[in-house]
Amino acid sequence: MRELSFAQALGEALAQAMESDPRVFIMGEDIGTYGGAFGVTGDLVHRFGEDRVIDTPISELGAAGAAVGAALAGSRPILEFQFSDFAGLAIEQIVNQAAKIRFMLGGKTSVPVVFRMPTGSGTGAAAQHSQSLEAWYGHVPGLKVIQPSTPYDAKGMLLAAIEDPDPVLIFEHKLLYKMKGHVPEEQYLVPIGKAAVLREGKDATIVGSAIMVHKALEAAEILSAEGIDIEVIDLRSIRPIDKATIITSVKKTTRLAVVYEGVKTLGIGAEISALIAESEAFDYLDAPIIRLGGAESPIPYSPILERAAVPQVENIVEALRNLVQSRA
Amino acid sequence: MRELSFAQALGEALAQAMESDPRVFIMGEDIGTYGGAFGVTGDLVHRFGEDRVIDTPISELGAAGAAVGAALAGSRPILEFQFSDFAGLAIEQIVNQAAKIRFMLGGKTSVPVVFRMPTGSGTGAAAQHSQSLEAWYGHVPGLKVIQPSTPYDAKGMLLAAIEDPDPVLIFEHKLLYKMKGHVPEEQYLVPIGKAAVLREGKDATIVGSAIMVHKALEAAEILSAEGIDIEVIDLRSIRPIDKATIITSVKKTTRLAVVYEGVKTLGIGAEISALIAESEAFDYLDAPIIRLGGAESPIPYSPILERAAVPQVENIVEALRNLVQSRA
Amino acid sequence: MSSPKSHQNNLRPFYANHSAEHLKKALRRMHLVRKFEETAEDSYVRGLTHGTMHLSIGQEASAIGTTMALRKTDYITSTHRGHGHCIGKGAEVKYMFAEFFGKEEGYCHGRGGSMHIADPESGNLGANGIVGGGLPIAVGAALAIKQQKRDDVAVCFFGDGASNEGAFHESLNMAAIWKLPVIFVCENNGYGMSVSTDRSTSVPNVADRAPGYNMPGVIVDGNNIADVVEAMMVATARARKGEGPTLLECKTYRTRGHSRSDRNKYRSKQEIEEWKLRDPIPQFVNELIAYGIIDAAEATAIEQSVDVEIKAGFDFAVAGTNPTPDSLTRDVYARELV
Amino acid sequence: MSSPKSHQNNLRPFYANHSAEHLKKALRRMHLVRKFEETAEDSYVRGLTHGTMHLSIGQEASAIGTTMALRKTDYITSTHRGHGHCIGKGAEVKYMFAEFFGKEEGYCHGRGGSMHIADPESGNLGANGIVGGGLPIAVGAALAIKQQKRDDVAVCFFGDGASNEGAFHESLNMAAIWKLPVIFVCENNGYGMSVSTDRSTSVPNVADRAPGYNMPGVIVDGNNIADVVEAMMVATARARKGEGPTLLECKTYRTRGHSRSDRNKYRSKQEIEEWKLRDPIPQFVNELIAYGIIDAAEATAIEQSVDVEIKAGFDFAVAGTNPTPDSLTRDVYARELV
Ligand SMILES: Cc1ncc(C[n+]2csc(CCOP(=O)(O)OP(=O)(O)O)c2C)c(N)n1
Ligand SMILES: Cc1ncc(C[n+]2csc(CCOP(=O)(O)OP(=O)(O)O)c2C)c(N)n1
Ligand SMILES: [Mg+2]
Ligand SMILES: [Mg+2]
Repeated sequence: MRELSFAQALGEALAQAMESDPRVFIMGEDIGTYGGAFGVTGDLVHRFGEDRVIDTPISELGAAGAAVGAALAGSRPILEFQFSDFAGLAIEQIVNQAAKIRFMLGGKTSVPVVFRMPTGSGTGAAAQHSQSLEAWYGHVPGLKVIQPSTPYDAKGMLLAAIEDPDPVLIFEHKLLYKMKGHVPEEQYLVPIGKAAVLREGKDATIVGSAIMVHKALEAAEILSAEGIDIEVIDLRSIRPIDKATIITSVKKTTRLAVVYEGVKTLGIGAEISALIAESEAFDYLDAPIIRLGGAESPIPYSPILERAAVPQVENIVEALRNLVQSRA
Repeated sequence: MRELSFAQALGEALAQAMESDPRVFIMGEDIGTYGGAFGVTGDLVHRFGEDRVIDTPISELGAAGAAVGAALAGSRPILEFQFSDFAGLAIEQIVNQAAKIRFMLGGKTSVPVVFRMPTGSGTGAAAQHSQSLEAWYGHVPGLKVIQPSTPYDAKGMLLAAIEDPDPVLIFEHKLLYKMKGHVPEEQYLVPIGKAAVLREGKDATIVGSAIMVHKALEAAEILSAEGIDIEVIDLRSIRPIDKATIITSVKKTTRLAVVYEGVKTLGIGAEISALIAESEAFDYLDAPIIRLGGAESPIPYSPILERAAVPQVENIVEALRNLVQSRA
Repeated sequence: MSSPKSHQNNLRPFYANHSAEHLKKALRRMHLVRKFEETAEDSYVRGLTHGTMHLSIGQEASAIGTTMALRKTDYITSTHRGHGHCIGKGAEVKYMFAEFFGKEEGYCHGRGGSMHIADPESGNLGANGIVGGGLPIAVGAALAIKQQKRDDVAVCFFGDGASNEGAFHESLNMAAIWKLPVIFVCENNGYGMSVSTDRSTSVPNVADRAPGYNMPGVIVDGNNIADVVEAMMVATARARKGEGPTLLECKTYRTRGHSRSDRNKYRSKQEIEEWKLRDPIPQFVNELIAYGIIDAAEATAIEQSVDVEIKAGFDFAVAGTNPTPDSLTRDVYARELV
Repeated sequence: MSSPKSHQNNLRPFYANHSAEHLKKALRRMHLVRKFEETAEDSYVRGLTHGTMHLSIGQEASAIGTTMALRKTDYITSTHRGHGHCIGKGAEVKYMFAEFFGKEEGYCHGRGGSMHIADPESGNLGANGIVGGGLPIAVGAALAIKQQKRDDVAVCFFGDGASNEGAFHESLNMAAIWKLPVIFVCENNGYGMSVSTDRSTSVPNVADRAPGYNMPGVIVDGNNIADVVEAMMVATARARKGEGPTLLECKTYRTRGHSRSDRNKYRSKQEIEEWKLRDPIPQFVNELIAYGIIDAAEATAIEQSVDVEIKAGFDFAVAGTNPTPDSLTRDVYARELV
């Protein structure tokens, strides 16, 4: 079984997409000779040349607009933001242009652009380099927003994003880049909009995404030793959200916890909780829906504080223990 | 009883703040001679001069950064975005700078800046001039986010925002600017972070904000004719959210509907629903928590479609009727 | 102007390089823009339409002159004041009116409205409600043109006010370092809404910023279509040859307010009147007559044929179909996933 | 340089206008910056700290020369490469080390770390993790200075790469039209991370863009502190007199990688070695000795006193207090509302 790191899986998706489709090209800051801040683009500039692997000036708004324009003119651009935090400078083009152009033109064009968004804390890079703002983009009709948690999904979801006719943002958690896992050599698509049940259980459901999926699985292992049987769902897609999979699970387990790194308030957990609270699964709930989200603060530099700012395995274990023990 | 329009109330707050505090000044596009796109700043430039009523170039990012810098240097800037949609160009300064500088500096400074955000649909201005993105900013620790629904609150909340030591975003729904109501002449503060129960009821609670508060009140009137008794809460503050007031109400009415104009998915209704679903009020709920939010599409130009894109009184009436009739 | 008849042999390039048909078509389009907007304005005033609208009345030479030099496969990115660009690139007024009236027959099926009317088929990548929004989009279109080894160009319209947006800076820099086939057309009408360029802009001319991007900066009388077209001929030739972008500044003026809510408090009646005397349409008509390309009768005939087209377009729009609420989310995604 | 001794009477302004004490303090601060960063780098390599770090080794003349011309009440906005600016504006290394080690004793109580170390007391409005983020903030600080009728200035540090951000354009334009007391100091070290200025920037010098904002654009040898200070003397005088902003470009070089993860694939060893020969610190030492302001012994003494301060600062930091998790949200709001 061939193993690749999450970063290598993304790089392979980019290479294969460029090989099989001449319209595809990538742009971003330091993605050429440097190989990308996180090494995703590696040596692609040597394989595909500077016309298809473009180092942009430090001009996020301009680069995003250029990607939108290239997509409108028949190319298939993939723009890497060095950190998703910097996409804020380009959000006008992502949200007011890419997401709306098709609609404003009555469906006569589409904007097949992919924005790559390195995300999350845990690297000691502090408040302006550690945010998880996927919830923002999930709030915007016209966009598709995905978040892989394994090397296998990283490749398949990025290829699906490149193949998709609409603008797609792929959130890549920085702590996952080095994670290794099985990745098939050939091209394959992991469909956008489908969650995955990674662990079956009957006592409670955890919905998580990106790095939190792995923490949830760890927590589930620990809890199973206590005889608590947790079902773990990898959300994978934030827009659209796979409502059906979550509802089915909650109807079975009757308890739900959502675990995410973004700030708790108005984060993705809010939407998942609300989806259940307004769904037919509501009647099956035997306990309040709990959310473990990021702290209500910017991400701090101090490792001690940084760790305290996002949910950790022990927090999940404790919260789920209480949730399951709470009265039926 | 003195009546002012919502826009006049805001203008009076600006004038009084500038009169009583020499540090206060306002900046924005066309707020001088033109008097502001929605007439809020009116003749202030003639009363306070061009040094305190500053027409900026069309440079949203620069203007927002200038406001942040002026606040750090001891002034009290108020920046008007002509439409809150354009704040996307400045979100880097609002979210990465204004919201985080105090934290990143260990609490040694603060950034007392106010961003005025004309918001919402209903004016036929289409997708790029009609958004309601308050949920985005509500997701950001370090910011305070408020949304008045009456001329009285508009003045009191803007004065509270100007007096507050932290960055505050005030979302002003464009359809409210012409609305008239009682506004005292003197300066007064409406505290940030407190919701208001505008109508007491026992059968169900509606939490709404801005224009939706008025639609909710209308719906409540119609429903009361049918013997359905609705409690209506004006959210007023999106960050922080007044959890206590909402929980108390839901424990009493056992049913909750959230009505908001922003896109339903990941909008403010998601957070309010999740707050209740994880709170002690959960056990009191006799029905699913319902959300009436904006459609999953950009705001269209056609008046017919534009009307269909946001909750209307009849939608609220019907939804609440079903909610109350749903099994106890 | 000394009687042109006298030197037919050394006619200026605009007249030397365009057939009478072509020149008449240009005049006709200027009338189309003018009358489209006058009619739109009138229906707004009569309460037949809602929303707002930005009229380019007085700026027609710039819109039609720049687009006259283009092919169908060339792209434009337009602005909130884009009716002229749209017609110049080949759109039909009937579908524009339909859009303006929010009908399914409109170019955007009623989703876009006045500020977003555009015909993608004709190479118009869209009007824009965001000042400066089209600048980097044009750069990207030019990047795609280059990657696809085409010799087309992308023309990017923007205003004097837009030149103070960061997007202007980032876009011109990228176009310059990558030698892209973009023509940045600044329609400088002296004001960004209510703020005059001397209050908002650190240099007297937007073109003065071109050296900062190592590209030619050209200033023309934007009310003189011949000047506009000749400058565009040079700029497009340069771009098609792969020699890079040009910044072309058309000095012009909008004789109407910025938008419907404008009370013109920031400028004098006199200034407006002076500019009305420099109306680009009569200027062009007189020149065409002076050059013997049309006579007064033909001038009238052209104008009348436009009146007919406008009337027909208006009627077409009024009779159009309203979108149904259930079609609201129809055009959000090219591939619906739920 | 021809022996300075010979013309003591027509000394260049830098030497003529600064006392020996002042000059020695400048040298001492250059050592402080260098040794602070070398020590920080070392502790990072030894795994004593986490995160990343951007070293300005090789750029000390620019950081110290620019800040030497400032008062305590003047402001600076700094960058991700800001240790030199921070020290130049008067910060103490012990609190900088403490921040670097994430301790409560640090300038930011451990919240900011290497990329955000700043001492607001000394007029440093903050380092910045966002390239170009400090540009408009400096403009705003200058606007406040003007409103408050002070004759202070705001110095805005940014890199060559940052000059391609829209924020650069918007900031210089605003500073120019409002004649604000800002000095835009571009520390041009030839690269924005891995991309050289000739690949990213449409003009050879960032200062070439100054005319587009109608302000003076000055280029100096950023490794020669005398050149830097003299240019700053002119720029600050101009600003304090209310004559407006200046764009000052200091040509320099970072001899270390961009950050910890840099493998220097984009530049040659030789280029790095050549620049090391132009190290600003020995240059300055030699000049001070040549001018007879210090002798070799004193030069060594200064360096040693810095070693002592660094060692003490390091020890202070290591012995510092770690923040407790419950203090996480302590510094988010000046007025907590829930
Ligand atoms: C980013 C952004 N800021 C502000 C506005 C509001 N606005 C619309 S047009 C306009 C003036 C634009 O001036 P200019 O670029 O000169 O174009 P003109 O209107 O003169 O044709 C303004 C401020 C907007 N639509 N988008
Ligand atoms: C808005 C933004 N874009 C990109 C980055 C990543 N980044 C950090 S420093 C840097 C290079 C900056 O180059 P320059 O302005 O020349 O400063 P230097 O590092 O050379 O001192 C980049 C791309 C960032 N921090 N912020
Ligand atoms: Mg203009
Ligand atoms: Mg640099």
